[in-house]
Amino acid sequence: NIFERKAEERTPYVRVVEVGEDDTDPAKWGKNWPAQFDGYQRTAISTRTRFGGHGGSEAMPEEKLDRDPWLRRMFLGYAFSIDYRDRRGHAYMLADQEATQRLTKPQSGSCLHCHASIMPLYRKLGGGDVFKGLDETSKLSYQDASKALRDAGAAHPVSCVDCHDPKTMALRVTRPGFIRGIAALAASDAEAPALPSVALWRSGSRARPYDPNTDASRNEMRSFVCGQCHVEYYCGGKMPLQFPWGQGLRVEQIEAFWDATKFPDGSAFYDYEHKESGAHVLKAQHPEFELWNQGVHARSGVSCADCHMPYIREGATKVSDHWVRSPLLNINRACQTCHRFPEAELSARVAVIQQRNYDLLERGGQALVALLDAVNDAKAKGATTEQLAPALALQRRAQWRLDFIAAENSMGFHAPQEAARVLGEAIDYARQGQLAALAAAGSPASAPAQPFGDAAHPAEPGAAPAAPAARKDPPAAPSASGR
Amino acid sequence: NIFERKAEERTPYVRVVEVGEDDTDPAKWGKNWPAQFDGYQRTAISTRTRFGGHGGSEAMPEEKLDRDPWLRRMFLGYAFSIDYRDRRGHAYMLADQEATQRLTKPQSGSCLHCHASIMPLYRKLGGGDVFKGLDETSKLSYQDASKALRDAGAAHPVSCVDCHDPKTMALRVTRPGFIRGIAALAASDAEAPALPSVALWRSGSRARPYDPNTDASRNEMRSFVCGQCHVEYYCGGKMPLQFPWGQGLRVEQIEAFWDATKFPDGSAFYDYEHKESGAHVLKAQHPEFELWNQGVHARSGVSCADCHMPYIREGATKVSDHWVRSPLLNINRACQTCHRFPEAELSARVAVIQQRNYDLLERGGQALVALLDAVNDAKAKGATTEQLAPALALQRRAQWRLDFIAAENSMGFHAPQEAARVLGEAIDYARQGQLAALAAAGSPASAPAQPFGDAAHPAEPGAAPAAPAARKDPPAAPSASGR
Amino acid sequence: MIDGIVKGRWPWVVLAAALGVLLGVAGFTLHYAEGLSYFSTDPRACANCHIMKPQYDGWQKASHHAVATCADCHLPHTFVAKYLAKASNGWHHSKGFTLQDFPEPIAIKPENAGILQANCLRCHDDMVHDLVPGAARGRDTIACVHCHSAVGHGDRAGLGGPLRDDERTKR
Ligand code: HEC
Ligand code: HEC
Ligand code: HEC
Ligand code: HEC
Ligand code: HEC
Ligand code: HEC
Ligand code: HEC
Ligand code: HEC
Ligand code: HEC
Ligand code: HEC
Ligand code: HEC
Ligand code: HEC
Ligand code: HEC
Ligand code: HEC
Ligand SMILES: [Ca+2]
Ligand SMILES: [Ca+2]
Repeated sequence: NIFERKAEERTPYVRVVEVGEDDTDPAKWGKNWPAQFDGYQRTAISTRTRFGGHGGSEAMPEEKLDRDPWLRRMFLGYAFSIDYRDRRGHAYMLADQEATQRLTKPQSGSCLHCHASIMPLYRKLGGGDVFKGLDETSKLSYQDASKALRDAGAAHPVSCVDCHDPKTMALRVTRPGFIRGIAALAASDAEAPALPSVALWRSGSRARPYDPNTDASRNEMRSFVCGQCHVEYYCGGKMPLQFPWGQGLRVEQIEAFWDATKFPDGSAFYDYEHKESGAHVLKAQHPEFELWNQGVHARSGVSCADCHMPYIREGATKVSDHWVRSPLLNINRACQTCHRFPEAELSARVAVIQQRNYDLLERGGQALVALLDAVNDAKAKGATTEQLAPALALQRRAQWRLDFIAAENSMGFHAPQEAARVLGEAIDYARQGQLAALAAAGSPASAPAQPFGDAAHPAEPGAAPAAPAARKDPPAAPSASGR
Repeated sequence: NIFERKAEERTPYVRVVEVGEDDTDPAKWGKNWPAQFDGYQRTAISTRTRFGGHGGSEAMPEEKLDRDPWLRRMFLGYAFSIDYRDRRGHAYMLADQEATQRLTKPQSGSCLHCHASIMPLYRKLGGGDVFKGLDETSKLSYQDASKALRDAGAAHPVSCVDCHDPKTMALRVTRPGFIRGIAALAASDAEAPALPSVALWRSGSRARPYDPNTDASRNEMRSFVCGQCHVEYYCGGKMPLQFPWGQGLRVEQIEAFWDATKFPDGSAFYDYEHKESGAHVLKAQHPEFELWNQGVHARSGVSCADCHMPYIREGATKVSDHWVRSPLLNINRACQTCHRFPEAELSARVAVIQQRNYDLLERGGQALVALLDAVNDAKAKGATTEQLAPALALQRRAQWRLDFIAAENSMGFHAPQEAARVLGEAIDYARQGQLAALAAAGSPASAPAQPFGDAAHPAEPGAAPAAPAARKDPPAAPSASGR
Repeated sequence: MIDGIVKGRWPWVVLAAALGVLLGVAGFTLHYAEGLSYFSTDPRACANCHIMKPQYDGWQKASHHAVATCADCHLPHTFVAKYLAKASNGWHHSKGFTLQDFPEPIAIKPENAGILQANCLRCHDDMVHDLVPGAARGRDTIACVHCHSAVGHGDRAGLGGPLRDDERTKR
């Protein structure tokens, strides 16, 4: 009856130890919540699926660069061309970061935002202000930051305290990068159909910035805790860590954000200069949160945790499976409660979606390689930088879209049609770039002054149906008139 | 009021007149089943949605060619370039066919297969054998066939008898084109995940061909009756009407079928010679049934009738809405019975899907126009037919894919990711063709001897996940190993 | 929400119930359509309304039909609240049934979703008591039906309703 329930809510768990904000060691929390800790530890078990988990040896995940050689070519001039592997379980996030050869190039301390349980260090460096703390780490080299982390106490991968309030165990986000990014998104007028609390906040006074920890619904928090890390970012040394959401979460909105970004010294933002072509290009990193937002699952309120941390029966009770992993290892729990189809049918659906996405991705890879060859060819023929400018601009767009889907880790599943649309654009820009390079090399082709799709089709899928450019007076809404 | 409603529950429908195989006049059936007849008659009401229904004047549907000028360019040399409009309700199918300017070019009697209630004529011409009857009509001109139809009795659009067995009212398919086509599909080894009865038949002795009227489930029949007409076809005068399903239902499988088809005179099959480029190209017509088969709705057993003929509650009984129309005019019945989301949310989902598809389609249109320009340019520069051969081969592939999605009437909704994949390929082939034309014009570019995507990626999404070409020893199935 | 029914909605519900009795037509309907069978928990009582038939049919095929009846899931189980909810639903049902003015497919109303959630918990508290505070009840709850919407009726059963007026008048 109600009175019991009220009581229950006050004391949900019997705790054998108290845990606090500085307890980054999951083992201590595990004394109170052994089931979740047990699952958490399992993230050290190596698993694999066709596109997910990690292949390779037990020692190190498979090298993505060997699997898809065009990736290495795309990344030439950037650390990712040295070492870029499959991800694996949360337990490895710190170790794998320390081990990557990318560290042979200077990396900033910002990396730790997503690879360690780092909040105590942020508080320390920021004198209590975690935002200041984050900005401080960006000034440190990765090595110094990681040393500072160890000096401040033991270094752990993502831990309980990063997602849970130690007092109530309620979900919360701790990462300053996410809190800044999502607030900027809310402040913009970009559509966010999958985030009801943003619409709610916008309809209010907007007196104070959107704050996920107070404004978001619990269901949204079940995705936001993941959005602290599974997102596109900049974390080089030139400025503090940034989540580029100020104009929206779609690929072209993020591109527009980066295109408008300036470095502190006033120069135009870019991630690296492509070693062969000299183009100033962007690098996309694991935009799971951004792509998920474009899919029908997100619109339906299906959260990351629903699929990656489904409830699991523990004797008489059930708990969230903290063995965060590919849902394909867990279809009965991750999918079948909502989809009443046989396990084989559900995995076949994923296989079809991922195969289509993989085929388009490879097609895009070929197109990009053709573009790079054409540029080299044009240079050999003595094309000038001005002549090559259109080709290089197109390379930047093509690569951005291609990398966005290649770096995203669901092989298109999180939003199948959107991922295919992005790849379709990538292919078009790559081929247009190839044509532009030929033009520069002195072929009869005249490079499209303004590549198609610029202003012509800003493509606002999220927005209300606007009239298709070409169609005359379309009806505002479905209507039926007597004849 | 309640008394009536209570009564309704007990009384099933009683026949006031007998109906038989030769009763093509729906009015007569309407005496027995007034509710369905009432709905059927409403298909004469003009409706419109953003992409569906028909725009234009009340008199005639909008001219698609004016809306998307690149369509006219694509069809140059074919009747479709003269007149190609939006579809509208079933009531108009015969009238619109008689009215189309396409008839100024010679058309075959095969057209009537899908535009009139024609079975009695087939029986007459075939001496009882409807297959023979169909083949006979293909030898007649459209005008003669339509005259024969009128002589044989009144001419009606699709009517009750075309989908219903007059004795039992059970669904049945009558069209020889469909019966041949689906049997050929079953006889092939192409995947058909949305058609369980085909898998069942294949597992049997295969002694007799697959017969939809005996082998298909009732649920499949709810789509097959539509598949009699909403499909890709050939119905010119050189050979009888054909549904090209002998190698499968996916766009590249149908392409392979046409590529392997020979005309009776032994020459290679094509629909028309493109007036500008001279390429021998294919024409895709309304492949609703084929695209639907690639979507998750089909896999989930959601039939055409579920969305286009949803049940209406008539007091205590329910009837299938025979006002066959866009489900967007009908979301509460067509969608909400399965999707527990507000009407506004569901139409927003469709709007997003259709907008993405429309944007990619326009992008493809631009790419095709660029290809055609490049070919003209190369010809002006005196490129030979041999030199242009690769470019024209690529035009055929690009146009086929572009037209497949342009002619399909759901603006991508029936299978959003698949439609986007097809458009992505169309764009790639169009741009590759543009490059090949430049090469022919004597540019430094060397045209890809064998365009990417040929053998490299036969793309069998429907099939069981094969290892991605590039990836080394992928696990047969998801696996988890202790560390 | 269940607290709501007990405290917050007291006056409203009583009024509704009173009206229901006063309004001849509604009172008559309630009687004729076995609305009084509200005070029984026999599922067939609910199915007395053809409008409930899809749900009744669905329930018979769904996982719970051996273990739970309509009332077990849709009516509150504290004595007072139970009969008040019956009065309120009775009012809605007979009004809706008589005037045919309800939106279709029928969708559960928030207050009834609250009752439903409470009933899931009534039987399954052990199963879910470990969930974080607010996980199962309170303002920020995640409804059990977010994942288990099929337990009561299998796949959604409702019908889309009759032709709208704007559809009928067309010719
Ligand atoms: C509807 C279910 C669903 C939702 C919701 C979902 N995912 Fe996924 N996710 C998948 C599937 C299926 C895969 C593909 C797994 C594979 O290929 O083995 C995947 C893959 C991934 C991967 C790669 C996993 C691996 O084993 O390599 C990551 C990381 C990921 N998702 C993160 C997220 C994040 C973060 C969110 C929320 C923003 C999210 N997912 C939402 C189903 C989901
Ligand atoms: C603090 C940062 C952080 C947070 C928070 C986080 N992740 Fe991760 N996640 C990572 C990193 C880093 C990796 C890669 C680890 C490696 O490869 O060494 C990873 C890996 C994964 C993988 C791949 C596992 C595998 O076996 O291949 C999945 C799936 C995943 N995360 C999902 C999630 C979900 C779902 C959430 C939220 C419930 C989440 N992550 C929260 C940083 C984070
Ligand atoms: C915004 C969060 C975030 C930041 C900042 C971040 N990472 Fe990661 N990192 C992730 C996530 C999530 C994954 C797992 C998904 C994946 O592998 O794509 C990951 C995976 C990795 C991996 C394993 C897979 C691979 O790429 O080989 C390495 C190594 C890695 N990160 C290194 C770094 C380094 C070095 C930096 C700093 C330059 C950094 N990370 C900054 C979130 C982040
Ligand atoms: C990457 C984020 C993340 C990390 C790290 C994490 N959790 Fe959770 N935890 C979740 C999510 C998401 C839920 C579901 C909460 C909800 O539904 O409101 C959850 C739920 C819980 C619950 C509530 C009961 C249940 O199982 O649903 C407990 C207790 C819990 N976690 C303990 C822990 C402990 C102990 C650790 C460290 C060993 C930990 N969590 C680490 C994300 C995380
Ligand atoms: C909490 C509920 C829930 C879970 C868990 C869930 N789904 Fe879904 N799924 C949905 C909803 C809702 C839709 C949107 C269509 C609809 O309304 O039914 C959907 C749509 C889909 C679609 C079609 C849309 C698309 O993106 O192609 C596929 C395929 C799919 N889900 C597969 C999966 C798989 C595989 C998993 C597990 C990894 C999964 N789903 C987990 C609720 C869920
Ligand atoms: C899951 C629901 C669903 C299923 C199943 C479905 N359709 Fe559709 N169909 C739609 C929607 C939504 C549209 C877009 C209507 C619009 O744009 O107004 C559409 C559009 C169409 C159109 C154009 C309608 C118009 O008003 O112009 C035709 C023709 C069509 N479908 C035929 C079919 C056929 C034949 C099948 C089965 C092989 C089928 N559909 C299966 C939902 C469905
Ligand atoms: C005998 C051939 C035939 C059959 C069978 C058939 N259709 Fe059609 N359908 C047509 C033709 C022809 C048109 C276009 C009529 C016109 O534009 O004059 C059409 C038009 C439509 C439209 C567009 C209506 C509008 O208002 O724009 C829809 C939707 C549609 N059909 C769906 C279906 C469905 C669903 C089925 C099966 C239940 C079906 N059709 C069966 C031939 C057929
Ligand atoms: C296999 C079935 C089939 C055959 C054969 C067929 N049609 Fe159609 N036709 C349809 C369907 C279905 C539609 C409605 C969908 C659409 O408009 O794309 C349609 C629409 C039309 C329309 C109205 C829309 C438009 O294209 O302007 C005309 C006119 C038409 N057909 C003429 C013809 C002629 C002439 C022939 C013979 C050369 C023919 N049809 C053969 C099925 C068929
Ligand atoms: C294009 C195909 C098509 C045409 C033409 C057609 N019907 Fe139907 N009819 C259907 C489908 C599909 C159903 C649903 C049958 C099922 O679910 O088994 C149906 C169902 C029925 C039913 C069963 C009760 C119900 O409503 O579900 C009756 C009676 C009926 N139709 C009468 C008619 C009459 C009378 C006509 C002519 C005025 C007609 N039909 C024309 C496709 C058609
Ligand atoms: C008879 C049931 C049924 C009907 C009717 C139905 N759907 Fe679905 N829908 C499904 C199923 C099943 C899925 C696959 C995902 C899942 O399992 O929930 C799905 C998936 C979807 C998806 C995601 C997959 C995709 O293709 O993008 C959308 C969007 C969708 N439906 C919209 C609609 C709309 C709009 C209508 C009405 C025009 C409709 N549905 C009618 C059952 C139905
Ligand atoms: C095991 C619990 C359970 C039982 C027993 C049960 N229901 Fe339900 N009922 C549900 C759930 C769950 C829903 C869906 C609620 C939602 O969609 O949020 C529902 C929804 C409904 C709805 C709203 C319409 C709809 O389809 O969503 C009606 C009406 C309904 N039930 C009537 C009944 C009737 C009548 C009975 C007895 C024959 C019954 N229920 C038995 C759990 C149950
Ligand atoms: C007098 C006829 C009738 C009877 C008897 C009946 N219902 Fe209903 N029911 C309706 C109507 C009409 C609606 C739609 C009312 C509305 O949406 O306003 C409805 C709606 C519902 C809903 C969902 C709508 C809501 O208000 O949340 C539930 C749940 C429900 N009924 C359960 C039951 C149960 C349980 C019983 C038996 C104890 C029952 N019904 C008996 C006619 C009836
Ligand atoms: C009258 C008591 C009762 C009510 C009310 C009830 N259940 Fe159950 N439920 C049971 C019993 C008994 C079982 C069988 C348990 C077993 O076999 O271990 C069960 C089984 C289940 C199962 C597992 C079998 C399945 O269907 O997947 C789920 C999930 C479940 N219930 C969820 C719910 C939800 C959600 C609600 C509310 C919408 C609910 N239950 C309402 C008694 C109830
Ligand atoms: C986010 C999705 C989700 C939500 C929300 C959810 N469940 Fe579950 N539930 C599951 C999954 C997944 C399982 C299967 C666990 C397993 O098989 O190990 C499950 C299992 C169960 C079972 C046991 C089933 C069995 O096999 O015996 C019951 C009972 C149950 N849930 C009831 C509830 C109740 C009551 C609520 C609301 C408080 C609820 N669930 C909310 C996903 C969910
Ligand atoms: Ca980046
Ligand atoms: Ca054709």
